Amino acid sequence: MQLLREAYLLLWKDLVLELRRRESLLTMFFFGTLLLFVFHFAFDLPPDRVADMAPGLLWLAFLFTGTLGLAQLFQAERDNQCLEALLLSPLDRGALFLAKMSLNLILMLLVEIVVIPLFWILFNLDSWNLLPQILAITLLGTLGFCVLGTILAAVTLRARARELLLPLVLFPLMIPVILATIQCLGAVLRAGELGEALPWLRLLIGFDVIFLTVGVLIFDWVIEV
Amino acid sequence: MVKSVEKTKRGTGILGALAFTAVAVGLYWGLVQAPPDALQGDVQRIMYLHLPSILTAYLSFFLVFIGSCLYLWKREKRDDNLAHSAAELGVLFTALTIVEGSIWGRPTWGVWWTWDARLTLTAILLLIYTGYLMLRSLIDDENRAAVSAAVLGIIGFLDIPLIHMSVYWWRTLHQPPSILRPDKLPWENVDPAMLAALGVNLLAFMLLYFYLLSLRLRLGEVRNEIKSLRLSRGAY
Amino acid sequence: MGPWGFVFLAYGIVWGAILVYLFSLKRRYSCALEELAQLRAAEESNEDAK
Amino acid sequence: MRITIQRLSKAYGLLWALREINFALAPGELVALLGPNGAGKTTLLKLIAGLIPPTLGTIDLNGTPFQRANPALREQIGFLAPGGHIYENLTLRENLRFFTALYKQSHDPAAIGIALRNVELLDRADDYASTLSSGMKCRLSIAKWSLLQPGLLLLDEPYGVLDGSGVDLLESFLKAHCQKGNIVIMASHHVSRVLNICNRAMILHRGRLTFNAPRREPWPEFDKAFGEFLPHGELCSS
Repeated sequence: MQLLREAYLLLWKDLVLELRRRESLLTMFFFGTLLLFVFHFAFDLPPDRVADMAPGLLWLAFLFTGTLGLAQLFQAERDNQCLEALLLSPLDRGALFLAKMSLNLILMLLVEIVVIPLFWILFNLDSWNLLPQILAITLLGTLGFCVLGTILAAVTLRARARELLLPLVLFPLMIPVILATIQCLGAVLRAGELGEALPWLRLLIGFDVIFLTVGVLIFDWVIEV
Repeated sequence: MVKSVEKTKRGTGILGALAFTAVAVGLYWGLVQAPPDALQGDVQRIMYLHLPSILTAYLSFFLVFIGSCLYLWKREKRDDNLAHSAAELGVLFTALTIVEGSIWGRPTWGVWWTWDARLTLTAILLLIYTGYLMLRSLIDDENRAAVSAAVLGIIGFLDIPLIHMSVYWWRTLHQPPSILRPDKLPWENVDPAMLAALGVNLLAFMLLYFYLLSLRLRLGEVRNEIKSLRLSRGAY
Repeated sequence: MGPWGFVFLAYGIVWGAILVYLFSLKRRYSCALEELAQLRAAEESNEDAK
Repeated sequence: MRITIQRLSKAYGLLWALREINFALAPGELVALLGPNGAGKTTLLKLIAGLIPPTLGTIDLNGTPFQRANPALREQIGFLAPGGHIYENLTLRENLRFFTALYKQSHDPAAIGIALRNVELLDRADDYASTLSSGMKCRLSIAKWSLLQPGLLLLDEPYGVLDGSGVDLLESFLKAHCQKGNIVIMASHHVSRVLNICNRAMILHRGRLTFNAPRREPWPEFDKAFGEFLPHGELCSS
């Protein structure tokens, strides 16, 4: 309980800061939208194939915007050595992990809630009734991304060239999430239901649970000064 | 202390001699003694390298995991040295596995590269542990580098089963698994001479692996010792 | 290239790479040992001076 | 609060920043930590605060070995870095509320108001911290630690940014803090100032503790030790 209270406190602080600085959310949002246009120019999607390619394209957009968010994640703590102030305090490091993870999750979800419908509009898809399921799957995938991404953002925090290093170590480890989410989304878009993609959903949930636990347990070492 | 150094040195020497004998025997068995495969012909002999090298790579990554856990727990430089050394060897053997797979694939499938589950998986492992080595080299503070790398070593290893599962499912959705099927164990319906060749080569790789590992560990130890000597002389 | 060509290519690359790695290890090791010996010698001469 | 430090050493890469520091402090001591630039003052403070791990040696707080993993001990240590450790885009009040909550103290709005009034910042309470000058930020930090009341307070050169009344504020806070049995260690270059309020002085020189004694008046030993690294005598104890 203490853990959650501390995490809530930190998250409140981060959200207030984000509302005032508007650094991450706006850039992430515009980048995500921009990517949709770039994809359109790059692939020149024929209308009948859009539905097949939608999961991959959407996830590519989310991966990039999410990485953008992760690179900014600890920025508020780097200014003025606030990370030091947090580490000095009796705060449980697991709470710091939960707070930062939730922050990136919230930012990414806000972007996704706009970008997914935008994708449907821009590429003339009419399967609007599937959006709730698609958002639910995206939520699970995004959770997996944020969980592992937050751990690795903290691991690379003190490395040189960390903005470049982060995707380098993150993306290979992310492959289960990428594959599972794309397969689930594809199944929903094709058949309107998960059907045989159910094991993928289980894998995704398993990934989320495993690394959420690992993150809370291991973050004390990760963030150590 | 000098005596124990001498002893480990002699131990490594014996291990090296054993390894190279085993490698020579393995070469003979693999290239001469074992019969060509009924389906694939002589190209199948690459398998005598392929399987042992991927197994040693997996062993490496397991050792990285063990070393990382021990380091986070006890903070002994020795454990970090183990993780670092094993990662380096693991990357080498993974890279070799990919090269062998590719060379084997060319006559078998007609292409150098295909998105076969095993090849893809090996490539991902290579990416993960190259990232591990890069992370180490990009952090200046030695303790930080060791801690960060240890965390990555643990996470990477925990992720391997998940990656394995996902890549395997992903491929089996699109095409039936190629030659190596998981439901058919490798030792069923196989010529005993081929099995023996595989066994000898596996032994040779293990011996060679531990020989290289002990050399690499000693290198790390000497480097640590140099650092501590420099420190004890210190500027002030 | 016949099947044996591929086999020898694979064996050549693998054992070549392992040998190269082995020699580079040995070289790095002997360099490190040399440095260590130099340091130790410097240490001793320092102590003698004291 | 008692603190015992034994054989504390820290190396950065191949250079020793601190070597074999030993000392013990009793409740109520206000220590002036002196030394030229690069002597290792900040390193020593950060080691005690647990912000960097020592290469060798131990720190005991109240008889318990200090481990960063122990939140109950972390709670006892404050570190005042002038200008730092403040969220620029939170208001002063929000900053204080956040940190008191972080230290699991009930954030009584009245107490926060009083703390702000004590450092003469009450009228700026709802401005963003980014609008403060560095001296005011230092005052805000003083307010923060006066609320949190750590058993051991470390300060890293607080005088540089404070004006006359700020210095008075700081000094009366530190004196009061020590009288409650807490320990204060303050690193500074303003020798005459810190010597006025401290009751013990330490001199770090090239990573070693070259002088450590309770204050006396007059103090020839100190002048001698201090003169060793300041041959020109621009600053002296009197």
